[in-house]
Amino acid sequence: MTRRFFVVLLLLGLIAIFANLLFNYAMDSELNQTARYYAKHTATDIGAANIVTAIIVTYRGLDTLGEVTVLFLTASIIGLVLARSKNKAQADAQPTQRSNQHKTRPFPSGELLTTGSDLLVPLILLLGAYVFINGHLTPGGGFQGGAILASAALLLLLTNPSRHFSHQLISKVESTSGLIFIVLGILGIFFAGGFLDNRLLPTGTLGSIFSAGIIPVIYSFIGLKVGAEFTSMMINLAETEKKQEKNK
Amino acid sequence: MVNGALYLVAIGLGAAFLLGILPDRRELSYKITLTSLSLMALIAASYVWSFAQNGVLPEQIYTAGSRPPFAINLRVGMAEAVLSLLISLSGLFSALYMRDSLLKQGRRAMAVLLVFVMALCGIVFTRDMFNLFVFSELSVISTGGLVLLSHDSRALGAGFKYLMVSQLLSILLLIGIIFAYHATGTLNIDGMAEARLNTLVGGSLSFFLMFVVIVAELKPFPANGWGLDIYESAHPAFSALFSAASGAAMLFAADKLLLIGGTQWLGIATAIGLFTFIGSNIFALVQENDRRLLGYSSVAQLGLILAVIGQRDLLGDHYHYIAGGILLAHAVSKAGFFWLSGFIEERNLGAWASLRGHSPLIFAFVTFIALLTGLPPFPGFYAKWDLLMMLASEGRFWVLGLILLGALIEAAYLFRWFGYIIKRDIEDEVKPSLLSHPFKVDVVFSAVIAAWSLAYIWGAISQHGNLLHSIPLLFALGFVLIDTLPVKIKNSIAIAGMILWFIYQYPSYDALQVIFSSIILLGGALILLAGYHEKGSRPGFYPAAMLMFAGLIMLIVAQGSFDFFAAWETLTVGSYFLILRGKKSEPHALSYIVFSLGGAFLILAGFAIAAQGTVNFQLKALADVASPYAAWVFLLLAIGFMTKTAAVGVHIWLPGAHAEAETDVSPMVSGILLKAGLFGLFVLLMNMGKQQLYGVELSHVLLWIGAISALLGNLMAIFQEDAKRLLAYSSIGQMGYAVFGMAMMNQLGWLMALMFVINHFIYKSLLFLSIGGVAKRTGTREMYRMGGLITLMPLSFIAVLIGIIAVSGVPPLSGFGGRWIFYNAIMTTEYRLPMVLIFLSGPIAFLYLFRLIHTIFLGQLKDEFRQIREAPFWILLPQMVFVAALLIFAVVPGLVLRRVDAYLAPFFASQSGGLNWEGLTISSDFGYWSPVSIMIIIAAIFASLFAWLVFVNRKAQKVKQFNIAFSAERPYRPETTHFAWNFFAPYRKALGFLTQPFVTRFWESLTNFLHGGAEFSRRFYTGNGQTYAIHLLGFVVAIYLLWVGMTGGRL
Amino acid sequence: MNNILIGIAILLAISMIGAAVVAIRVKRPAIAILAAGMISLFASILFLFLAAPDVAMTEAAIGSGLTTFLFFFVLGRVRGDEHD
Amino acid sequence: MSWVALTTGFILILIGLYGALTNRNILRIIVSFSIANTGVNLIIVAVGYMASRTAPILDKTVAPTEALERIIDPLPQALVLTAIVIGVGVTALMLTYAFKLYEVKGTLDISSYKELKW
Repeated sequence: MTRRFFVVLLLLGLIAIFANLLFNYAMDSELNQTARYYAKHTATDIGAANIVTAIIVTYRGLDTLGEVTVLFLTASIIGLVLARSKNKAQADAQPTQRSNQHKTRPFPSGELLTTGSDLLVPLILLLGAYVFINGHLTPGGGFQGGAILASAALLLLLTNPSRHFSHQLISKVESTSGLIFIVLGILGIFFAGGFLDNRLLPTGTLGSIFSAGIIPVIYSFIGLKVGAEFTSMMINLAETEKKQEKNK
Repeated sequence: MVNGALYLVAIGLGAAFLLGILPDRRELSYKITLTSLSLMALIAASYVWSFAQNGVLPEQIYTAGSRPPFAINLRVGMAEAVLSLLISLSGLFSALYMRDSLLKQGRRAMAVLLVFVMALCGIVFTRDMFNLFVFSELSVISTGGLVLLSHDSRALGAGFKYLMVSQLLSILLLIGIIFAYHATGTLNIDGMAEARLNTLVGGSLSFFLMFVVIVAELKPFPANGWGLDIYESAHPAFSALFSAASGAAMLFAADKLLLIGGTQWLGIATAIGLFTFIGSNIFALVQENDRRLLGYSSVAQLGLILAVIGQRDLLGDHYHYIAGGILLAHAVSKAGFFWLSGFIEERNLGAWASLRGHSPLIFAFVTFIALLTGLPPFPGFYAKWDLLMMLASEGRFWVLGLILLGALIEAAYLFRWFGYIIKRDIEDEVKPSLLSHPFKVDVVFSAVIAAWSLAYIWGAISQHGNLLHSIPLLFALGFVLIDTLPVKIKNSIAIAGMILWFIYQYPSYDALQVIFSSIILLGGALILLAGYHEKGSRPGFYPAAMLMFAGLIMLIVAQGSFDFFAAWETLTVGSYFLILRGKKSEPHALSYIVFSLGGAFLILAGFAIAAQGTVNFQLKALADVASPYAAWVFLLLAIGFMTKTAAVGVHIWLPGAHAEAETDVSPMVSGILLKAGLFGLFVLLMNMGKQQLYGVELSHVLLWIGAISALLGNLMAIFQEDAKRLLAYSSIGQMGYAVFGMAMMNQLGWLMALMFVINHFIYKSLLFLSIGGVAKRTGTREMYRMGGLITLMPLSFIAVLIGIIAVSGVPPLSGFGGRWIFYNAIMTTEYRLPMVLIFLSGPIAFLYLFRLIHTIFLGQLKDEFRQIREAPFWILLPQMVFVAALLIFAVVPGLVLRRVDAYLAPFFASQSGGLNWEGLTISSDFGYWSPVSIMIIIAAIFASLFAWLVFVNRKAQKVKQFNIAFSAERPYRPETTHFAWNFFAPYRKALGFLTQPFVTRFWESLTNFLHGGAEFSRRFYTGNGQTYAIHLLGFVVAIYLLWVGMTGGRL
Repeated sequence: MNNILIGIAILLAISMIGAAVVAIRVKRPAIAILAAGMISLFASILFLFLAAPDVAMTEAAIGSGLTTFLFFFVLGRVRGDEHD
Repeated sequence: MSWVALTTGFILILIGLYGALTNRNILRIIVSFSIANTGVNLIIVAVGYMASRTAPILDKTVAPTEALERIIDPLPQALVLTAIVIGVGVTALMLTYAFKLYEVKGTLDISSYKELKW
């Protein structure tokens, strides 16, 4: 109870800070210097119709590199942690395995669900690809597209929990995309204005699919990478779950 | 290197990604990891090199072909280069250290490590606020992953606590960033600074949020339980990285942020930093877990550096030198400590005793302690010196005092820890199996090498000259390298070195220096002769002893306050190691080092206040210190020096330290080391003379302290049963005389003090050696357990006899000369009351001195000692030389004193009252003294008395030993049957109240208070992650209230 | 038009806050997770109103979609400890 | 509009933090943090919002030349994208921790993970 009291007391302090921020907030009526620059120069310099994408992939590309690294890290750590517990679970499971054998597939999915998902998955993948390839033109991009890709894997996982995914493949896709991202960034230093400069390729005409230099390329790889990372996180979590059930 | 920072980031990341593509072969992955970490370090090193060579301007790196603030930019200057080198090197070495764990966990773990190092470098390089956030999140997440490398299952809980707190922090940080962006229209840190974020509406509050989060990442006390848990439970190599690299990166982030914040935030940063520094150090005092202690110490150091960052407004050009020095010292030493902790099986400080027997590792430990506590010649020493000088010149005494207080507490627990290593029992005989991890030892030694290189570099770029260019110091350090040689060889080298140095330097010494340097170098060499008695290699003795002598000899030639202080610290540390060698000296050595460092810090503060910003403040300039400060300077310096002379009040370290020391160490620390304090007082009084504070004449106060020390020292000596302890207390009294003499501030007083310097050196060395020899043979120092040794140890007897005649100041030996000058001196001053005390303490000295002869050499011989032999030759030899010296000095004191008298005369030109030196006779206003005739007269009296005794004793009857009778009393303890036990019981009844250990009790209750307080309040760290998050929120709110209170929330 | 939008936004806001209170008070973690996912979903609608379609898409796909599934994966794993 | 979002954001943060600091179940602590994160995202977007302007996408309705007057600040949106992704990363990591903690001790009560203290 004292804990709640203290927390409320401290949150009151935080409320004071927040209230201060809130009441001192005044909505801008003009774009500030940074935004003005983006509004003026994105079309000509970058050639991307979606300014948010231009910022994410080019102007603040280093942030984005960090961002995909966050996912990479998380996926790696989850793999690391769960690999350890998987080993342990397997070791624990050894003696009792025989008695549990009949439980290996507790919930066989229905035929309809399996067929339906088999049909849906390619469509979802296509949608994902569309989202990240058009990231420089319309809302959406690598992250959203990647998440959509991962949802395809999720669907497969839900319909058939014991499906085996190739960790090897996922990890290769993830790492290759990451490496290409970096290499493209470094090429920017030599062949364009700097790290992650998108003008490695011509900026093209605003609004067409082949525009904005290498933004679509990078964003596609980001999409692949993000998709692979989310997939790997989910698979790792799901697989441990299976092991655990087997264990019970 | 153009765009190097980007390549560094790209290599780290690229290698992490590459590991995923390559076939999963762990050895290969490990090699790639090491290679890329080395490449990163190489890039950073090339930056450092080019900045050091060409001093080029910081490199601005733009990304995306656009200028900031529209795109992210990085900056690499000298500071960034050094920090990224530190980060990548500690990453590399930790990766080497964690080899087994990494190979076991596979490439994912390596990738996480690479990203961690890359992210920390990113934090250092970036100039964009949001980018800073991204990199710090990366470091947080990879920390969350790397914590799991630990073998300790509790690490899991620690990692979760850390993540919880980080979530809280990132929420606040994001809010801060977005409102700061809204206020300034830029995310660029320099842009925000330019826009003066603090002055904008809502801006100051958004700055507050960003600032408080970055500071919270530094684990400010007390909202830091989460950080401590990581230190305690993570893999030691990761803790090393976490302490050295993460801390450095976040400090640099705080530094960048303060660019935006402006001066009002500097004060808050200082306050948080100092609070953390002191609080964490106090908590560390009661820590028994080694890694948690290191955690507290890390946090404390980060706090100290934050405080330094908070003082940047006055540090100017020296800011990077100072903050960098402390930071690098902290990082290298902490990494080294954590790496070392990997060799220790159990997690308590006592278990570190298993390092004993691995002298290289002990040397590493010593290096790290010295580096961390900022002892010379390490960077922290230069940095703290400059820092405190500047603080004092701006009148920021509070900051100065608190820094010194925290540093003292820190030194206390670190040296206590070292004492455990040297002295604690090894519980089971299992020593760390070092050979099974040779590469780990290499990693530890890379830190040692880094430490000494930093010491050299900081010396080279300091404005005070490089301490590592000092020949005595190098000579002493050289003994570390040859520590495995047999003792005979090392002893010869040491003696030869000291004598040669004396001959080489002799022409440049003035009279005062000649006296002190002969005592130090020649006297030291003489005492060293006793070392030939030792067998084997006597590991650790020579580096320590030579360090002390180096410090002493550097002290007496120092012209500038910096050199003086560096020498002072050197001799303090050397003597500490020397004292620690005694069998039971662990607690005494600790109290010695704490008092000495406390005294040293007072001296430092005194110099800092006196210098008022003058670089290379000369000791002579003490004379010119102006009025408001002069008295305080005098006070600080005097107290500081008197901790070394063990004046009453700060004397409690001495008896134990001197009594427990080894046979030949006691004369060194008593006969020679104590003179350092006297030398300091000489320098002080010579330059500052009389000072008044609130109308009190300070030299008068000294006079009283001297008199009381003389009285109480002697009084306490008479109640001792332990012969060496008796001599030690007697030293307190003797030093009291010397202080008294100096404080009289006249020529005779000073002459007498110098006479005491010489006399005390000779007879105290003599007595300690001979009593030490006796103790060595009998195996005890308790006098009542000896007796009747005169026939078995005649030479020792003669030595003690001559020694006590000299001490007691009866004719014909030199002690009398001392007294004679002394009484002459007192007659010239008007301080009657302290004079009475001094007179009183004279006879008291007889009471204890005669016991040395009476109890040890006369009386009945004990059964168990019937077979013992005379003391070893090498211990006797110096004694005989001392006896000869005493006789010579008794006959022709003018040999030395005449020159000194002449040297002193100019200081007292206005006063009359020097001595006249005519032939062999010396005369003053009150009488004359002719040593030669006195000697002849005394010899004649002695001869006739002796002849008479022989004549009378012709018919004396010999009595059997057991021809004694008890009056039917049964003694309750065996020693009470000895006639000499509790010999002065009647006096104890009369005067015992004076020897009550009031002072000891005072210091004890002070330490108990600190310990008890820390023990009680550390329950604040409940271990619950949620509670830690609440602490952190509390911290944020508290700082908010502090800030609102200070500024009204707005500028 | 604008007023209607603001009205809807306020409604959304109120239901988000309501859901948040439910999420931290409710006994069953599953409901808490669902409530959190709903908050995310409503937030993505609010993002659309705030002229941020990119953010809306991301929040919907990642914030409410994937995160919720991750929660459920873990919840399934630690079942048996639902009632704290 | 931005006022609504800002206020909601702040309230969500406060509720989330309250939940995170008072619930003892680790899973629910994580849920609470993710609510607070949503609140932060709302705030960031709301701070960049400008009345009667459109999304920062140049197409037929917004020509590049009139972008200066028509679009809202794109930067906060870019930041939020990053923040969302980072948020989900941290959440996933915390979930994994929860998972492991449960595996080791069989409980998700945060107060039972106090071996390290003082």
